[in-house]
Amino acid sequence: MRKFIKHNFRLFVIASSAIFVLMIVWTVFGTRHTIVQPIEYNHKIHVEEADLICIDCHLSVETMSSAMIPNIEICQECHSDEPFTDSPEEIKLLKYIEEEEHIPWQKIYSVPDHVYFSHRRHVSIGDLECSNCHGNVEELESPAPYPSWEPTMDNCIDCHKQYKVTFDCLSCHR
Amino acid sequence: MEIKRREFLKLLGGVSGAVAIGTYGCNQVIDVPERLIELAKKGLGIETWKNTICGQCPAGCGIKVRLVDDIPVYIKGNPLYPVNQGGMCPSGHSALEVLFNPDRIKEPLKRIGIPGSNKWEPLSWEEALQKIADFLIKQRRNNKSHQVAFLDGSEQNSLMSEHIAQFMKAYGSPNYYQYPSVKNDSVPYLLLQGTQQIPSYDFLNTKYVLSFGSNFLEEGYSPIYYTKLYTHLKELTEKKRTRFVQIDSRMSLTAINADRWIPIRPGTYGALALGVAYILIREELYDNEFVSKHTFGFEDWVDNEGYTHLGFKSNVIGNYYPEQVSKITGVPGETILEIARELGNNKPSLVLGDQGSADNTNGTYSQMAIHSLNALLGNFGKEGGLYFTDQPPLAELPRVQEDELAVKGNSQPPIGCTYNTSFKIMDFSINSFTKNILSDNPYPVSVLFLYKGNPLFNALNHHDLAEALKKIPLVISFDSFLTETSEYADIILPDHTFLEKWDEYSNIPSVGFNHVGIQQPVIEPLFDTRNSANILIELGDKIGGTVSGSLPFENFEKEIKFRVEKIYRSGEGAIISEGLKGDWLEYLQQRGWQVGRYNSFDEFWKLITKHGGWWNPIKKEKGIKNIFKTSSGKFEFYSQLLKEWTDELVLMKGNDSHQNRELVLSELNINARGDQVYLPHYEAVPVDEHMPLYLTTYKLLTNRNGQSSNQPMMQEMFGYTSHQSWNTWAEIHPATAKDYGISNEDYIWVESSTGSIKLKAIVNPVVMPNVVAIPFGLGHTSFGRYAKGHGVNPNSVMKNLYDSLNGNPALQATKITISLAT
Amino acid sequence: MNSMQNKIIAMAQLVSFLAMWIFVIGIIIWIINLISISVELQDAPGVSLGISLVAIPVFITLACILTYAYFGFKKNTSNLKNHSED
Amino acid sequence: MPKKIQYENELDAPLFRPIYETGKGFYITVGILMLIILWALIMYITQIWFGLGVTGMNQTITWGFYIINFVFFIGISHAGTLISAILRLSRAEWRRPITRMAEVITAIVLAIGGLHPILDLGRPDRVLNIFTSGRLQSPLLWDVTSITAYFTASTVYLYLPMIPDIAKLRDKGGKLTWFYSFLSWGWQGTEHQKKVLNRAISILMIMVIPIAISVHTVISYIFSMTLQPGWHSTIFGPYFVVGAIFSGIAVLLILMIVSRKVFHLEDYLKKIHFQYLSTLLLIMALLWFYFTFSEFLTGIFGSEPHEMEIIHYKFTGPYALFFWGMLLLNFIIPVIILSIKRFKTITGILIASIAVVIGMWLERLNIVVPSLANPRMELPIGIYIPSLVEWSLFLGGIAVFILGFVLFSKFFPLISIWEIEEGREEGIKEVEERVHSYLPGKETGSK
Amino acid sequence: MPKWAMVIDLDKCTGCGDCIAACKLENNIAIVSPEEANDGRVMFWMDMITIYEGEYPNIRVKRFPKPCFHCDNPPCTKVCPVNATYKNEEGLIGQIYHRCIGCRYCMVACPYTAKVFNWLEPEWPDEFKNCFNPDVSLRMMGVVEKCSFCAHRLLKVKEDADSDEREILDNEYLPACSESCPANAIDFGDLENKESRVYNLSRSSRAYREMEDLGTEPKVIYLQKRE
Repeated sequence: MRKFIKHNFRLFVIASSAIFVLMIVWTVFGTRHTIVQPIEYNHKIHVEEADLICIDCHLSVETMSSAMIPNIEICQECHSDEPFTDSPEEIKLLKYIEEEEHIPWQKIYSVPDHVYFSHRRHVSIGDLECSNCHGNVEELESPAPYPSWEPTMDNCIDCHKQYKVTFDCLSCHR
Repeated sequence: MEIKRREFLKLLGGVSGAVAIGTYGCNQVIDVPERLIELAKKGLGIETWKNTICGQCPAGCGIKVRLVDDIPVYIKGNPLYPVNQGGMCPSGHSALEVLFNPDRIKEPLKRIGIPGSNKWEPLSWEEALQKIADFLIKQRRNNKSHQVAFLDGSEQNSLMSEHIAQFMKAYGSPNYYQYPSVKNDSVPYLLLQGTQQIPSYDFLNTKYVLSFGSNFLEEGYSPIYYTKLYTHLKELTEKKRTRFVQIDSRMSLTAINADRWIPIRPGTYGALALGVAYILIREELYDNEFVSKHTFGFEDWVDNEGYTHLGFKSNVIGNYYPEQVSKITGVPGETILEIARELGNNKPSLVLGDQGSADNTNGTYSQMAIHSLNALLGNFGKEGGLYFTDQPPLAELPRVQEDELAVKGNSQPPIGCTYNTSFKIMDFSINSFTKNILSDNPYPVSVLFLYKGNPLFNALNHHDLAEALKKIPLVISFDSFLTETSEYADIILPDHTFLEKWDEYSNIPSVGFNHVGIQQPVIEPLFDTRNSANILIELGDKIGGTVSGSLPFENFEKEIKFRVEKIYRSGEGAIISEGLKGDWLEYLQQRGWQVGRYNSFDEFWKLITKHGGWWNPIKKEKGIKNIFKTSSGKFEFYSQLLKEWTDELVLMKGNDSHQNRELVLSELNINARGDQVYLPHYEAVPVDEHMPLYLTTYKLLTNRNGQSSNQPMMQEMFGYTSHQSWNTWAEIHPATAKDYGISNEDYIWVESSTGSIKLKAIVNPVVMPNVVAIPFGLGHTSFGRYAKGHGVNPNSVMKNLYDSLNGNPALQATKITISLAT
Repeated sequence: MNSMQNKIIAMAQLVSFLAMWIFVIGIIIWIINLISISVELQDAPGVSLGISLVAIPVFITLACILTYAYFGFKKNTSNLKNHSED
Repeated sequence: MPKKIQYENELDAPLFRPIYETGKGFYITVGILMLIILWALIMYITQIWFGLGVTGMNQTITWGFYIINFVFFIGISHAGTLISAILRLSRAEWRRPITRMAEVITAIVLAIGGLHPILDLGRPDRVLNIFTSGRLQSPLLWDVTSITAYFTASTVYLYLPMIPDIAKLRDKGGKLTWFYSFLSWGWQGTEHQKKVLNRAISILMIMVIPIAISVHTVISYIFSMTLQPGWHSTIFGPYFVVGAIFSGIAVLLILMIVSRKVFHLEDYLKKIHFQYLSTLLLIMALLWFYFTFSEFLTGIFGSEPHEMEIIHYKFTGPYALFFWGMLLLNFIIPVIILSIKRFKTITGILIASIAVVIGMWLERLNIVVPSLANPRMELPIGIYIPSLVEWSLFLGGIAVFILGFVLFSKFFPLISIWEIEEGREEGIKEVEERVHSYLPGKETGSK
Repeated sequence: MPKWAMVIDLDKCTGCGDCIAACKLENNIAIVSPEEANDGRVMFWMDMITIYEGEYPNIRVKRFPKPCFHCDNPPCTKVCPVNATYKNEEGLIGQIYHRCIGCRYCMVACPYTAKVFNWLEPEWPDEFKNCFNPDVSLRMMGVVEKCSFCAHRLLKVKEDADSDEREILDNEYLPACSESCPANAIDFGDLENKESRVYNLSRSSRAYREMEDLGTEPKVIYLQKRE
């Protein structure tokens, strides 16, 4: 083996470096990089225990283009001073609330600014279920690390074709 | 084109490429309030609209600001607001570039360099105000309160001006001036009919409008209001349509939209008006009944001493026969005949005069001549004539309490007028103001407040003015930007932009009804700025005593509320809202129904701030008698007021001798003698040898008074009519251009006896031959990155000429010559 | 060694030859793809078809000519070898 | 130090010399050209970095040098293949020393010209959109296809007739033997191979001609498919083709003269060749003038206002100089030189050809810019001043062309050796027979 | 399917230029540096054309605003190599900035020179970045842009109409220029809808289109000045 390396050293170096580069490329592009939320929010418990539905917190889903990610203003309507559970996450939340600072949620579903996406259009006019795009969030015990459905143009078009709705450029691009 | 080809050949090296690489985009990084960016980033996109009043120009249009997540992103006209009814002008749209302008002053500044050096250091509000207050108190204690002057360049008749007046009066100084001053503009009306009010015109019911250089679609008091009127006219059916004839030496926006354009030599409008009068009189086309009943000095008349005085009629018949007039004006005799006959035969017909005819050394007399045509046509208090709006039922500010210091101060002669005693006709002349300051006559000025405006840029005597500003020990400027003028201030107290502040606008001149607009903040102040009104209140409190007593409001908003409450109680008019258009409102009121019942003032206030204003289209019936406040109670062709005041001046010289009278008249630059002085007549404009061409300037909608020059959008749009951006140009008639060997888009030197400027020539036949028309507004030497060093300022070559009767600058009087710049 | 080199060269020739074909086929696929798009968007499919009718045959003939030459030469060389052997 | 390759005793030694003997001149030229190309590259990078703003174009005149040069280069490319194909078809014996050069020009210039539209793109990074979502309806796509077709065709057409020569070089041995043997496709010069080769070539030359014509017609379509006055005319197709061949021949002549000097090919490129070609040039000049004339005639006769505006602008506007210059260089000079025997020397021809090349470039300028400078709407008349970047890229393009030619001459004979030999061996006999076959009387010679 | 069209009444239009400003503000149109402006690279989606007719002193100045005409038979979309500009079924000519490769063929093909090109990366001071209209995306260097009839407004209007199941009302969808024209000279609406103002105006005797002889069938209709 060593002999082999000695003999065609150059080849060895090239090969190994190539492999190394490949590995880096793999790690960077190969895997979806996951998003970590400030609070390990548990959808499941809120849906099942507190039997909430999506619109209870994502208020503007049916009325506006953006669904709105709820923040302390909404949380504190239920989570007043004493915690319901002994989960450390809720403690975190209460801390945010008492310090009246906003929870720095990370958006995981987002479209570029040259695309017009309206929840109202899709949910209240198009009668889509939230799960159509967001997967069954009710089952999630921790925030989704990455979108269950990538909002890319191809995906949009596929769905639009499938539902026989317009895929005129101007109906999304602005 | 010639030049360009040479360029093309020269540019084998391709300089332009290098340039393009070197300077691209206008990029600048300055700290923005973080919260704005944050809001903008992760906002929900919640959209709200707020109504307020536009402060870009004095026109006072109601605007509707679109806010997304509480950040203004778009501005459109307020469709309910009666003045502009949803209309807008370009500069209104660029208001956001004022609000977010990178060159705004963000905190109080103290000058450290020499005046004009533009070196500053920040200052805390407390420190600044204390400093000023101390100085003011000291002044007052030493009986020098009158040495405090206040120059208000806002030219807006908003509550602010009254507020300042109140403060100054209470403090004890007669030296509060507006510049440019609306009062000056109204001098002709004062002389002829004794009222200081600008008339409104009943366009909709008139058949024929003859406008003497009145560029009401572009430079008028409220262009958009007139544009709306114009549109209404266009909507009328063919036969009812009003015919516009525009007399102007340049084809202004109004002239373009008029049915006929009659070019005229600058400064000779008065002559033409009298020429028209000649025909009207000769052909008996004038309203005999009105003239005989309600005018004074038409026929020759005999006074108490038995002297016979020259009457308007014989003056006109004697001196203004068509041939003569056409020699003066360059308007062919038959044209004069035509317009006069049209004027006389399609009554009701209106005559307007402004800008073109007013901005000259003989402005007042020209305006008098023009206005006297309205008298000949009997256009007073009748359909399709002109009328005067009533005052809105706003509460007067509480009576000023004057302690003896104030009384003493106020009794001092104001220094803003010609002569050391006030020449009552004129409100303010920046020329005399400067002279008096420089000569400490009758007393020095120790404090000068500057509110808005930019006199150093606008005035024709900017060199002297600069000197004067240097001379004054303490100059305080309330301004949101560093203008040419505020560079000379010692302390700058940054004001809010109009989108951040409270104010109240009422009755824009020449707008045909009684209205009040509420200007309110649409966004929290971006920087550490304050509303100047509140600063005055604060200063008053610091000075204490009667001064604070005269402004008994904790802030300006309260003051406005106090004023508006009276409207609520009077129950007149209505808050603007859908469906309450003029005639419907009238109908309701004739039925004696109270329009809009509000249970409480709070409700009223909520509504008026929501909708943006209040109005009352119904004119109180007042007989012709009440229109004329002259001593004769009539329309005076022969202005007894003018006589009276000139006599006073003569007496001031000593005794009423011939040479004293001569002296006074020559000081007033009046060439006429005898009774003609008091009659509308044509005063020859000053001639200037070897300066063969006339220079006329005009203001574009994109940039009135050069105050939009710091807004890139307006700079780019500045010459949208001739596709000139960021640049001033000169319009020249092809014939003239040919004489001087100038072709389109060449660069030329415009030279007067006071200086010369280089600018691009646009050759097209929309100016009359021998006239060079240059738009005013560019050529700033300060005023932020977007204004500085773009274009040229035509006023910088103008001779320091003024209409000595009303003190207005003579913008059309300078003679020039041009040459091809190589 | 020499034979080795010859092999490599022959290989290279074959590869370049195939590359040529891939190129031509690629272009044809591209054109067809564009046609399908235009049909889908109802965006003047006729025109696209017209163009393709001209373009595709040209490329194919070119490819064919090369193929013909390629194999033409080859065939002959093999004959030569046979001659030399016997 | 490899062993010296023997070629001196060859009959066509002069044709081998440039390949086996490299002088200092070669390295200097290559060096200079490389520098120019590098500079052009830098300029292009600046353009990509700052955007097309670094060019002299503006909102009214949105097409400038890049499109002009695009048309110009593609035009030149017509020289070769078309001419050689026509000559081959017409069995013109004097073609033998010319064809190779002509074809080389085509191949190289076409590559350069074909890339110009990419220089012109505002977003070259998105050029792949053409493949993912192109529209064949757009004349630009027609170009893409037709130019690729023409490029492949002409390279093949250059390559196939070269195989025997490559084989010759291979047999000479030397460092590059492997390279030559790779390219020579095992050519042994057997009868069968000859037959195959000749058949292939004859098919090619028949199909190359229509392609060549179509390419330039299509390029003219870019303009004539729009509604712009001065462009929207049916004459454009043939007009462009004529112009193309015109400029092509000029360039061919220049190169022939230059390489004749540089490589001492006087013995191969005889005066007669130049005579013939320059006569062709003269004909083209006349033809070109005729087309130009008729184009303007239609415009002026119809005198549609916008059309007239532009014609007037061309005659008197800021570009008038270039218009009249074009007429001078494209028509007057060549006609005078080429029609008067005394001037029709090699130098005379060289001058004429250079004039024509410049003139044709100006013609492209006069087609592209004035029409854009005068928008139909009453907008201010635009002015176009090319920037440093544009000039550099133009220079770069030319440099690439010359470099390509030089390098080619380094590796392959500029004159087809085997065809010359063929000429010596069979040509004369064959011609004789052919001439006989033209003449009356019974068939002689042909069995 | 509606067919959006604009009617500009030149009898009312005073040429005040407000439409230009409104348009620039609404659509976040870049403001180029003065040097660029001098090179003739100013970007107006709505431009003002001025024509001088007649002899001095009886000159008639014809001044009219010029948006993109959204032709029914557009020359620009035909030549686009990548579908970046196209005509949708409501007759709007769309310009998709992220598809555009910047070949500027459409600009060349447009007889009305209605399109403008981003010669350099558009830049603003950070302050002005606050007051962008969030409904309109910013363009990038090297793409063509043009008047869109404020199509982004249509998106919202449509949404409102759909959510309370009704047709789009007349004058509900207005571009910025038409909305804020002080002379009410610019009308906008649906040509298919027989009740719409636009439909009626377009049939008036004064109606004409720019360069009808080209057969581009503009959907911007001008009404001649009354004499």
